[in-house]
Amino acid sequence: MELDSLYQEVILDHYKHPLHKGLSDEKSVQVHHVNPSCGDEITLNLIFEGDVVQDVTWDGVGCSISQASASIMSDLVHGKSVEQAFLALDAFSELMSSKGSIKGDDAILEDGVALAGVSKFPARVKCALLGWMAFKDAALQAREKEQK
Amino acid sequence: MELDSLYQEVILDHYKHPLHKGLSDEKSVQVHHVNPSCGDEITLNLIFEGDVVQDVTWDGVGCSISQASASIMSDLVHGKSVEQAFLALDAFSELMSSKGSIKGDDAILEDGVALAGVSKFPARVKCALLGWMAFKDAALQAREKEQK
Amino acid sequence: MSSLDVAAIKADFPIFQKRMRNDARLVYLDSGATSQKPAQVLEAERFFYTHHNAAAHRGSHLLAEEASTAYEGARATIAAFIGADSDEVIFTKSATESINLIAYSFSNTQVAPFVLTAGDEILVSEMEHHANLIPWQQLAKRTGAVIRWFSVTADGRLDLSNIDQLINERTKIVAITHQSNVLGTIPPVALITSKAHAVGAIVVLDACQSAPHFPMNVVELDVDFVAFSGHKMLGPTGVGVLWGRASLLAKMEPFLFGGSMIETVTMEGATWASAPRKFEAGVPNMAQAVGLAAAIDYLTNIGMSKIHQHETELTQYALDTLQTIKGLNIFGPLDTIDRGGVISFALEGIHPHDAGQVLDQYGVAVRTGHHCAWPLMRKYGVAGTTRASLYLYNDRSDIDALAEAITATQKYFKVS
Amino acid sequence: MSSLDVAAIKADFPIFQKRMRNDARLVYLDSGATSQKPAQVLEAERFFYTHHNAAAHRGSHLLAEEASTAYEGARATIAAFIGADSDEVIFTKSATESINLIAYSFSNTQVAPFVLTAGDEILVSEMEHHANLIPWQQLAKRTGAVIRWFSVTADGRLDLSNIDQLINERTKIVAITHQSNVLGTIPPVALITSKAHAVGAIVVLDACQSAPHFPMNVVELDVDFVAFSGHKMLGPTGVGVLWGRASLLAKMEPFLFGGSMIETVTMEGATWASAPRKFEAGVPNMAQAVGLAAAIDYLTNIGMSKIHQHETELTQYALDTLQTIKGLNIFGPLDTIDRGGVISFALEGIHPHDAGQVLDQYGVAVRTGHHCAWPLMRKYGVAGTTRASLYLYNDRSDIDALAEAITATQKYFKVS
Ligand SMILES: Cc1ncc(COP(=O)(O)O)c(C=O)c1O
Ligand SMILES: Cc1ncc(COP(=O)(O)O)c(C=O)c1O
Repeated sequence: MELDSLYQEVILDHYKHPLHKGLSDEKSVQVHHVNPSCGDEITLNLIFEGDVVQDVTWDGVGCSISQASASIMSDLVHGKSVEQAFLALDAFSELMSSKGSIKGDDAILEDGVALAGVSKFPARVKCALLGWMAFKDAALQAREKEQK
Repeated sequence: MELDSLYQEVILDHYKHPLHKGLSDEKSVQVHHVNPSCGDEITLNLIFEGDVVQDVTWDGVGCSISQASASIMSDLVHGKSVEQAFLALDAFSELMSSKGSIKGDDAILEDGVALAGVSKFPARVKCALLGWMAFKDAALQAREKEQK
Repeated sequence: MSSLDVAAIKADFPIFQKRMRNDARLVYLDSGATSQKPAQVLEAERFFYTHHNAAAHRGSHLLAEEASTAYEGARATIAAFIGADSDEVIFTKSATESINLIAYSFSNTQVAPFVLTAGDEILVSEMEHHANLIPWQQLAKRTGAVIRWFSVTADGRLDLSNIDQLINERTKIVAITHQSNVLGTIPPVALITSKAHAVGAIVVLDACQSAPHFPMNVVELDVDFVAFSGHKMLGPTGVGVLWGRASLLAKMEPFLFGGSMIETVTMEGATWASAPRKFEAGVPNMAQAVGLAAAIDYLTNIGMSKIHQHETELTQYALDTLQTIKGLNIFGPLDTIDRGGVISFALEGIHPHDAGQVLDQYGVAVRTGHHCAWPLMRKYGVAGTTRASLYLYNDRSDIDALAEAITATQKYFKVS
Repeated sequence: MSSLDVAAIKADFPIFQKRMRNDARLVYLDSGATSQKPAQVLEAERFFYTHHNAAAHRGSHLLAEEASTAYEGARATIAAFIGADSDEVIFTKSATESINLIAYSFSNTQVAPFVLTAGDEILVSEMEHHANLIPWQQLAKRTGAVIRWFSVTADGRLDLSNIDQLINERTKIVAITHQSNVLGTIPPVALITSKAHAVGAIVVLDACQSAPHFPMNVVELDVDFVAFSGHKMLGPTGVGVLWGRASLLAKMEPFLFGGSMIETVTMEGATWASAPRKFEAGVPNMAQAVGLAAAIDYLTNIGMSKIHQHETELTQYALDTLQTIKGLNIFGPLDTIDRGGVISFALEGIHPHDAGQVLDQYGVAVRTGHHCAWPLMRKYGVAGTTRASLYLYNDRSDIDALAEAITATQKYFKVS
């Protein structure tokens, strides 16, 4: 079934056992993002040290795609420099807008390539991007803070 | 040509030689009406004595139908009681909404029956009614004034 | 046994010939969002364009005359459908515009009952669609008025326990839905209206989910304004209706300004035509009005009472069927008393968005999410629901298909 | 020789098969009011309804996905047509709504450059359509701002002699037509815009009569807002466009409130989605947007430059032809420099309404009256004009038919 390309086993695993879910007490920045068309929400805590993502934790409600994607993202950026994290973010955005034409580089995206199938379901792309956009927002805010 | 039912000789005569056109100095009531869709305008002076239309004069710009109709109306109501004038007005309104199905009673409407053809051209009905509606408005205002 | 010949009706709707994913047939259970269109409506629009297209009320030529006649004829059809006078029927682009029109006209008009001052109250309910909530929040913001609301009970009814506090001498507007687009609940409009009128408040009825589904008469309803959308009642997109009581429309200032709504214009100012014209600035959505009239003809040919009866029977069947599914919980009334054919539910362990996605694989089209009624979602503590909404072209086979697909969804996500 | 194959074009428009009064062919010279529609546009609308109809952005099922793709695809088509980004293109119901949207957003927005205070100036011209005049009068009324205007010269051009007084540091908005719908005049938009921007004013361009007729690029124009209607450019009724500079749209508060324009909603308040979504409340006019995109595809397939060239040649021919008629006086420029295919004229001794009526007997459809530009009529001291307006489906035979019918009209009323 076409559906299996969307709901890969990896995704359902992350959905049932999300990584880094549950907000840390400390944070450099906290952001709250919603998906206005379906009501899904995510709160994300980012801890920065120098230029390195020390920790990302999150909480929220959402569908399997948005939850799994947030889980994968938070694990992926953990311990990376902002530059590296943004490279992954760009790769993931490209994958999501590919309409199924590319597979994604698993050296960069790791479990994230399991979400490749989402790009064939335009209405779900926003679900997959929710956590990533929250991270992006948080990272930009954190950087701005530091420069002040 | 279908058109001849609209532009009867009588109408073109009234258009070229309108009756009671040119405003009287005195008046019981003056009203100004416009046809917002084409910009035609009429100003109408009414002189009432008791319950009788002593004089109706008018001025304005408009197409042959509106000018002829105002001319016919002003001549028709002249010297009539309000009751009689309103009877004619009702008969004329009925004629205008008849879509060509009736001819109009020339005992009541006199030259007004020449406008029967207008009712087949819905966009022109408003032209034919402009003067009559101005008269109606003026008569109602005059009556109200008297009752005060 | 249904009172409608659904097979014959379905044959009028070309979209049902389309094959969905996996070659499934279309099981369309999303009429609450928008309805499908019969060929008769598409043909009426096309005929307008190919035979009468011109700017209504703006020319003396034959096409302009015919366009005007078609457009005003559409108005008369809609007026008859709701028991109104033609001059009380205003064409808008949508119910959303209709409601915004009233809210802005309140700001623009300086005579009673349109003047709101600080401390005045606008009463809505917790089950309103955003379209019947945010325009009032904004009006409140502009005027200093306060938004108050009826709560919703656990079983999806309006909580009327504090109605006499909620409707008081400060209440100026009561804006209420005629049927919830999430729960199917039909609030007690007559009761609310009589109490509102007793304190001099204006009653605005959001009839988006009622006008398509059961007979409606504005005189019997006795409310002051009614708003609904064409696209939810077999009509084209891009057309809505606002009905208003003539005496109020006469006092109300316009909302949109431009051509065709004026009496006279100078560089410094303008005066207005009378209703409904003064509320319809610009070249109107003529083809859509004509299409909506064709939709209404289609509905009245079948009969609104029969449609209502059909939907009530089908709703009961759906409620019964869905309740046999383990792990499925229905939001809202479980009977068909004061309730229409909109059924929201949750599947334990499955997010609505995921449920909708799997249902789609079986050709079952439902809506998932907050349904533009976010406060109601918060009330129930959920991010969204899955919603099946019924119309005249649905029958038991559609409900059965829904139930089967739900079971398959539960299997897919291994929650059963 | 025309650069367009008008016969082939005409064959695309089903309405030209219709017979008019007295079995005359349709000589349609009223495209300035609304254009006719090619079969391609009607088919695109129909295809949307029969294959993709669902509420865009509101469901996870296949039809909703397809409806969203179709609707957003239409936005991209329109954006490309005017050289804009998709996110800067807002679908409205009409140019009238587009302009009102800006005017109301000025009232709703509390940050510069949207704040108007008493004594601020809004500059328009004496040749504006009511749609680009009355919304500004009303905004002025709400804020205490003052309306000022460019006069029109006897030969139908903007009087620029006092431009440096008119555009001054109090000027906050300059709202100007891209082409007069009465005279055909094209004002010097580049000059006006550069002077307006020099004082920090916002420039709103009414492109109703330009977007359908010549190539347009919002980056080159350098204005801040552009409004136009679909129905005047081969598209359906009930759809208009507002283009706005992204940086301004980002700051602007919404106009209509309801579903799909929100970010979050509680009973007490709401926050907004980003542009263009925040300006499109409610289920959108999807089929009309799709139809408009098909119209634009049709126009660009032919080529806007070729259309413009064709119309310019035809306008010259019409000006030449009409000037040979005794007792006919043209309002506006007599050459085709900075002038489009809209020709207003008076016939001595014949009221425009009567002229239009007789022309109609010959199948010649023109518009008569004030053309929603009443102040301009006052300027010329007339109650109205007779107006012929051209488009890509017109050719010399239409002009000849007009001229013959005019002569017949003069005979009928015995003025020649
Ligand atoms: C110059 C101009 N501006 C604005 C409008 C208003 O357009 P619409 O009526 O489609 O909103 C028109 C057409 O009527 C026009 O010609
Ligand atoms: C109850 C209710 N009110 C208002 C609306 C708004 O209607 P539209 O989006 O057609 O303007 C809807 C539908 O979306 C609705 O269901």
